[in-house]
Amino acid sequence: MNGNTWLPLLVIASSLLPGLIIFGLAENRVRLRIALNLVGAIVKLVLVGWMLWGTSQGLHYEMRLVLLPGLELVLRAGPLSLLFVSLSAVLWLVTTVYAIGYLEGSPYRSRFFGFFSLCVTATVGVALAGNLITFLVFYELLTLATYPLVVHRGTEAARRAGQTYLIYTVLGGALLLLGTVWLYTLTGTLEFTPQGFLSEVGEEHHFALIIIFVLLIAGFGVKAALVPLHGWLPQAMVAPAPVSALLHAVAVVKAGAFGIVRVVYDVFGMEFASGLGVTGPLAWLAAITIIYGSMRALFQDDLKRRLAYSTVSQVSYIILGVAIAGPIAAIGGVVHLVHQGLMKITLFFCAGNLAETLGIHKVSEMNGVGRRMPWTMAAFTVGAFGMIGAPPVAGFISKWYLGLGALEAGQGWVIIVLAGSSLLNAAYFLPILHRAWFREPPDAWPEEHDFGRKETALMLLLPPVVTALMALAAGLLASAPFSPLEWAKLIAVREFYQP
Amino acid sequence: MGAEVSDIPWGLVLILLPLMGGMACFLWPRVTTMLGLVTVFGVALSVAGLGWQILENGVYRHAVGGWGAPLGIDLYADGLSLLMLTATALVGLGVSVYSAAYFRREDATRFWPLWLFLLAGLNALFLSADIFNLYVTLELMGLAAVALAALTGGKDALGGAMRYLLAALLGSLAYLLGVALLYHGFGTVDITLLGQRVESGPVLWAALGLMGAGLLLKTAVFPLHFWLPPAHASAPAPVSALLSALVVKASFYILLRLWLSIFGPLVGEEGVDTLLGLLGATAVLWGSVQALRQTRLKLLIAYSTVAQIGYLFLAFPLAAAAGVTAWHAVIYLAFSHALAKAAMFLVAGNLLRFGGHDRIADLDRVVQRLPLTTGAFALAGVSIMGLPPSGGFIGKWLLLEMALAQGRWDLVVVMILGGLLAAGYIFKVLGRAFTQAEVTHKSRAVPACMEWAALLLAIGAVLLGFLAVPVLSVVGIGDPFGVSGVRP
Amino acid sequence: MDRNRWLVLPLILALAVGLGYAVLSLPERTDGLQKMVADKMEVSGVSNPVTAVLLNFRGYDTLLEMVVLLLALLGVWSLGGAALHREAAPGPVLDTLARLLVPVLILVAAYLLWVGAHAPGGAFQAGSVLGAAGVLLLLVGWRLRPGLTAWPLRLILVAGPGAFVIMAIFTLLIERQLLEYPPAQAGALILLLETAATLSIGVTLAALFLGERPQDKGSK
Amino acid sequence: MNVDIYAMLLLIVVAWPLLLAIPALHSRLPWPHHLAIMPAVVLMILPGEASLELPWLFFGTGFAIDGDNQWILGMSVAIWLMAATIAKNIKHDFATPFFLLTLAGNLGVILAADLVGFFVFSAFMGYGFYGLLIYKGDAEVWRAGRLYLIFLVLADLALFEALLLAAFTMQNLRFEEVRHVMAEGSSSQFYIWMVLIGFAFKTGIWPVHLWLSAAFRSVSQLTMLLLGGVPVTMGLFGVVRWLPIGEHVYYVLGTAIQMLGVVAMLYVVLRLLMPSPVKLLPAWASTAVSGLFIAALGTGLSHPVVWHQYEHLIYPFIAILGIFLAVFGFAIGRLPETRRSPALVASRAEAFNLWVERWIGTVRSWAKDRLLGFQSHQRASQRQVVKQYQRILNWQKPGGVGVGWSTRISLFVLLGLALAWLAG
Amino acid sequence: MSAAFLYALVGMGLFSLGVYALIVHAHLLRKILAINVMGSGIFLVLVALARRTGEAQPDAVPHAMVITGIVVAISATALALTLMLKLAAETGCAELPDEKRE
Repeated sequence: MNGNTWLPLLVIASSLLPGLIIFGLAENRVRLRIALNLVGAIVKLVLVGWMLWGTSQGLHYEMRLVLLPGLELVLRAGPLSLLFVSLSAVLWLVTTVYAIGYLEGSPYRSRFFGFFSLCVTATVGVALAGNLITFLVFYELLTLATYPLVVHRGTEAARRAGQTYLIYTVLGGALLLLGTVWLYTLTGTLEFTPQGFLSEVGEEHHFALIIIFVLLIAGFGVKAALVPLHGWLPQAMVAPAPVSALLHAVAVVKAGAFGIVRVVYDVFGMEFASGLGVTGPLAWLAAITIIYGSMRALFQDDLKRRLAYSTVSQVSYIILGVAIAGPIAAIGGVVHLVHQGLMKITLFFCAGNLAETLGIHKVSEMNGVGRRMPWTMAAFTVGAFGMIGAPPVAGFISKWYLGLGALEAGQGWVIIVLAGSSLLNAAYFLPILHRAWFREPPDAWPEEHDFGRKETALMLLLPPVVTALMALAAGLLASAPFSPLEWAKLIAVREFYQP
Repeated sequence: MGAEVSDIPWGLVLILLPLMGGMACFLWPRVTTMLGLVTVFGVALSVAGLGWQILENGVYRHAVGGWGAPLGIDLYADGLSLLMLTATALVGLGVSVYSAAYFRREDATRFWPLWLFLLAGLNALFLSADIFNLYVTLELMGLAAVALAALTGGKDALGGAMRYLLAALLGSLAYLLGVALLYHGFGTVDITLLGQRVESGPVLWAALGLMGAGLLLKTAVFPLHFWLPPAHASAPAPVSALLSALVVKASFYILLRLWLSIFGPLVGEEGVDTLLGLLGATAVLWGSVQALRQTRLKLLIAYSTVAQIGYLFLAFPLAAAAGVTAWHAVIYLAFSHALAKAAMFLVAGNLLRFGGHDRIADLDRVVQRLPLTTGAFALAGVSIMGLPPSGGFIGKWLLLEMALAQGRWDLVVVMILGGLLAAGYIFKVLGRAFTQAEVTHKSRAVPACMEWAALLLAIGAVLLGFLAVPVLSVVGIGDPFGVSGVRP
Repeated sequence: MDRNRWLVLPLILALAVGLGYAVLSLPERTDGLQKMVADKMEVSGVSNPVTAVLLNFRGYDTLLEMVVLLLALLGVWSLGGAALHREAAPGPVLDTLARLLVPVLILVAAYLLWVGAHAPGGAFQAGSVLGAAGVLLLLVGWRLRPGLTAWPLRLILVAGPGAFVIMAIFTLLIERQLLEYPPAQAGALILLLETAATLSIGVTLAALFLGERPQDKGSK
Repeated sequence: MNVDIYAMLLLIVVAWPLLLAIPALHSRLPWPHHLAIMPAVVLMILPGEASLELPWLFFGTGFAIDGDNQWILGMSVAIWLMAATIAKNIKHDFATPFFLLTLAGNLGVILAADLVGFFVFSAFMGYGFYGLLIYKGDAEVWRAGRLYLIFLVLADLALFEALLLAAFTMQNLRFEEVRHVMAEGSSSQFYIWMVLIGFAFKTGIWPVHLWLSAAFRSVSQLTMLLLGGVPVTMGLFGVVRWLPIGEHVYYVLGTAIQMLGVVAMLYVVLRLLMPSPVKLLPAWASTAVSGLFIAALGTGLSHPVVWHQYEHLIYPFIAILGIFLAVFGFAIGRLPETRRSPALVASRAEAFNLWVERWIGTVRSWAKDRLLGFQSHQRASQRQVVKQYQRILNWQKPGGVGVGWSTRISLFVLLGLALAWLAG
Repeated sequence: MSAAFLYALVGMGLFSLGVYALIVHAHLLRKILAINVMGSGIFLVLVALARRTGEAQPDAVPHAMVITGIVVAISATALALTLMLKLAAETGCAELPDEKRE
């Protein structure tokens, strides 16, 4: 049954239009800008909710626009799309609130929020893309929309980081384009199909398909920060905290990981990809990234850089889950898409709060900060435990399914990787927690701002607490209906068991 | 009334109107801007009228003087011509609106007649079906362009214009000698008739050598691009826009027409088209690298033109097997490049006016104050880089698709590299937009219409990405690529 | 430079040889369009085939060509002229010569214009002679009266291409075909066009020689 | 209805202290520590068995109370009541949440009906206990805490592996079934090892008892009390619950474990022969007891029949052991400060810790050197390449100046010739 | 070989000579002259080959073309000369900037 054709487009427009209007706003129209942002975010949430409900009722939302004969822009709301769309919509709202609080009184806010909205638009577009070309379109838009956010501060370091970011992503985009076009010349279609659309391709092209796979993965791997394509991510930390949060939790990094999920499931198809023998190396690559990222995180004193390397490591959980080639691992990978988002955004919010309230940027400055900002650090603690994979936070659920999936697929080595990563995660998160809660606070913080009786501004405090609660809920209530886990199961069923 | 509107010979209006406008501007310099604007709007309307006629009745042909080829001259417009005319009209409109604010009184009286004659030359060129007549239009266009390029005066502009003039004359003389050979060899100068009569032989080869080299020189293909950057960089901004967007495309159009109707079907296997492809590939790489190395914005944009022209030639080696699609790609690239590049030069003009210089390293003080202008540059850049969903993307997608389907990895690599380098030089400029720096010097206000003209052109270049299906179906009217679409 | 010369020479020789080869490969005997021109001479309105081709069969080229000439002048003027002419007083010989020659030249031009209809000659030849007269006048220091430099001069300069364009529109309205003269009036119309063209060409050439734009009354 | 309320009580027992752990709540209540234990006390007092299924929690889990864990619950309630009384007297408000967290974890572990629940609440308990362990921090305590944390993480990892293995083998992770199914499973040996290692780390069984002895050396009365009563007993409890004892004969494995237990006890005896500080006595006691316990387990594994004879005694044994260790620890903790400094042991433990730290530091600096050195080398070579490239490019200067006009026209002619030649 | 071809060959020679001169001479006036020589060569080719009709009347169309060509050449030359003069006035040297280096 077909639902409203325009709904996917409306979901995209709900952030695009406010963004475009905001670009035109004068710097001092603060109220209007906030209103636009929030209305956009709430409308998007409502629309996504509508779409979720409709899809669960069996409605089918799809929109098509012909680009070239045989080449269409397609927006479609499937289970996988909805998972990512919901994540983006929810986190956008939260991040918007946070960003409003964070950027109060700083210059160039119109520009910031404009690109911010564009960034979300692109992410939602990536999520809803119904074929590879649409994905590519929004993926590139994402590159362009994020760049101004990375360099927003305008310092020399920001400019350099922006440059690095661009070099990586533009290169990745080029590889992606190449792979896409090549694929198109072989198949004549790019439509995402459960279990892939390549089974018709003849034997003689299999080598080409392997190269295409490598190209596509490399293209997406840049944003997903797969080693050795991760170099831009830690540098991009010069951006303001809401950007880092969005960059790492939802938009950029996830778009890359999501792309890999799409490639493996809906382009190649799990079965076909395993037949080609490409998932094994992918799993290894993901494993290396997981360990490497954690190792590097261990040695960072800068809090945000530590978190960034942690992202490098964690995002590859998703890829690992996808590459293990089994339904249960797939659940783990896909659900981690959401879980990691919730947990990492919490961590970045908290890092932003520390920087904004107390001027703390380094781990070594965090002594006793838990007593000064208990709520922030409580949220941080939840996030950190989630990253370690300790119950009951959401990360535990992901790790559980990944491990189980690895056992099921007969790839025991993955367990060792997971264990090693958890260990390393503990090694770089627990000392932070220890410092924050048990060390004596210093006499003076590096740069303290006064917020009266509260530990920090409410707009800054609420978002991390909310996301931390969500991360907790996603773990505790994993088996409740509409939980991320349940969606992930649905997706895995569609990929593995439907005829 | 409707019938009468459809009876108006819009194609002829397209030529006569700007001629009259130009002369009127010459006669009444006091109202020159208004006359110019009215004329350009009229031309745009006429293109719409012609387009409507072509859509309704198919190919447009007009035998001047009623004689008909080969004795007389035929005007001819198919989908290809229509597209080029549309590009001319759109860019012309944008540039005209911009120029109305850009030029002050004295300069305006010099600019407008020259520009209207240039417009007449362009329209006549795209409508012509006669190689000698094409020569005349080529000269009309060339002289107007040189005069426009020299408009700012000063050492750089004059030197650039001089170089441009010599190159243009050399090119058109070579072309004319080719025309002479073809006429004496086959007894006609009408393209269609020539296409039927020509046969392979020394005359054809020599003609191809002469006309090809001449037109390549005028199109500024590597290594014959040397005249372009100085001329385009030192001209006033709207003029640079016109030169880069339209004038260069006009000679390419002639080359394409000749190739499609006369030379393409007859030349030997994989010789000339390989050479052209090679030149194109080198141009893409060389132009992009040079653009990346420039320290001044206008030179950067000019070298980018060199690179983008290279893309147009990548289609030649692909066309033999891919046929119409290759030409579709080329046309699309040319169209979107026209819009995007015009926008870029207008942006450069805005920045120059605002900051008084176009040194890229010092642009940060300027760029932030002109968000619309910066936006225009970014959007145009999207198309130049070939990022989706712009017009440039469609063109590059088609080219890439064909190159991959034919296993032409060399071309694939060139295209990808070209795109990357393009991103490099675009962001070299855009990266300055976010550096925070104080405005330390006096700046001149930029009128809103100058900013919007640039922005609208850039938006047009991006929107083209969504219009591929209708545009390409229009291009196909009259089957312009039919003759040598597929080598027999 | 010298070194280059020897490198270039073989290249040019190759070019010349190639071009020569191409010329020699042309057919020994061909009619071109001559037969067709001859066939249509009666309806062309003139009896000189070159004039017929120029102003009737390929009149459109000529229209554009007049524009090119005007454009060149515009270009020269927009450059602001080089003003390198020295305003020295001409010697008495030149002065006298000019006084004698100019009327003769004008007469010759008129003749050439008239004879162009049936024998070699025509607007361009006449215009060139007229231009020569203008150059001569300029050399002896004659200048237009300031009152004439603005509108009247421009009008004459535009007369040639303007006449063509008006004729084009006129024929378009009458015959629905660009520059298709009604056969009966063709001769007269062509003569009219040629007269305007001659005038324009002559003045334009002289103006090109002068280089700079004559000072208008109004502007400085 | 009644049964339902009783079952709901199970949930409340666990959830109530968790809820109270929020500072904003417990800081406003009088006697928060005691209040938190109240539901558990009620559960103790009310007789009967009950179970509660919670399908939405994690992957579906549940709580249950039966004869087995009632013993343990009783012991824990007693210990925690004692601890609460102590805690009330010491004013360390930020220790309270940790107290409550640990309490909730402990109760959850006891009541959990399956492996997942056990694992989750043991994590609560473990990390919460870290806070209790070091809240009165000096450098020595922190070192102990760090060791504890490392062992805790390792333990959780091992248990997680075991858990995965169990989940992979069977659908339902209830204890009664785990025992049967895991015994049948092909990877039961691995599972048993993982469980043993996990709980050994958690409990501080020899030879991984380091954190325990370090912890006992230096902490407060409250911690001394809980150290005996909570981690050790819960570890032993867990081993019994998780291991498939008494189902199969694991002769080699069982014997090895037996030996391990014996060696542990011998080790304690040896240590006690040396001059040992009084403060460490509870640590040696618990090591010895756990050694004994391990030996018993080994016996159970190798001789299931013997196990079945004593099985019913195991929970009361743990309960009594817990009470004993708690009281012992508490008593020792009350001894005067002067009798606490065990010079010999302290120096040894310190030396070991220093050694560990130095080793980690060395690896770290080595890695840093290698990585950074490699990077800077790479950058230098990149610069070289760029320079060369620039040199190549310099044959044409920007702006088109550099190559003469003549060259270009020559190129033009050449191109024309090439076109003509190629066409021919 | 008829006279027509002889003249045409001369025309081609002139064209080549013009190209040569364009290459080797730096002075702009010479370059402009070279262009004119090239143009004359082309006109010669056009007119000469028009003689191949074998009748009294040569082909009229190339003649007309030549007239058009001449007018265009005049226009271009005029513009070029003015440009050259302006450039010379501006730089003091009637050569292209890059040419002076050689």
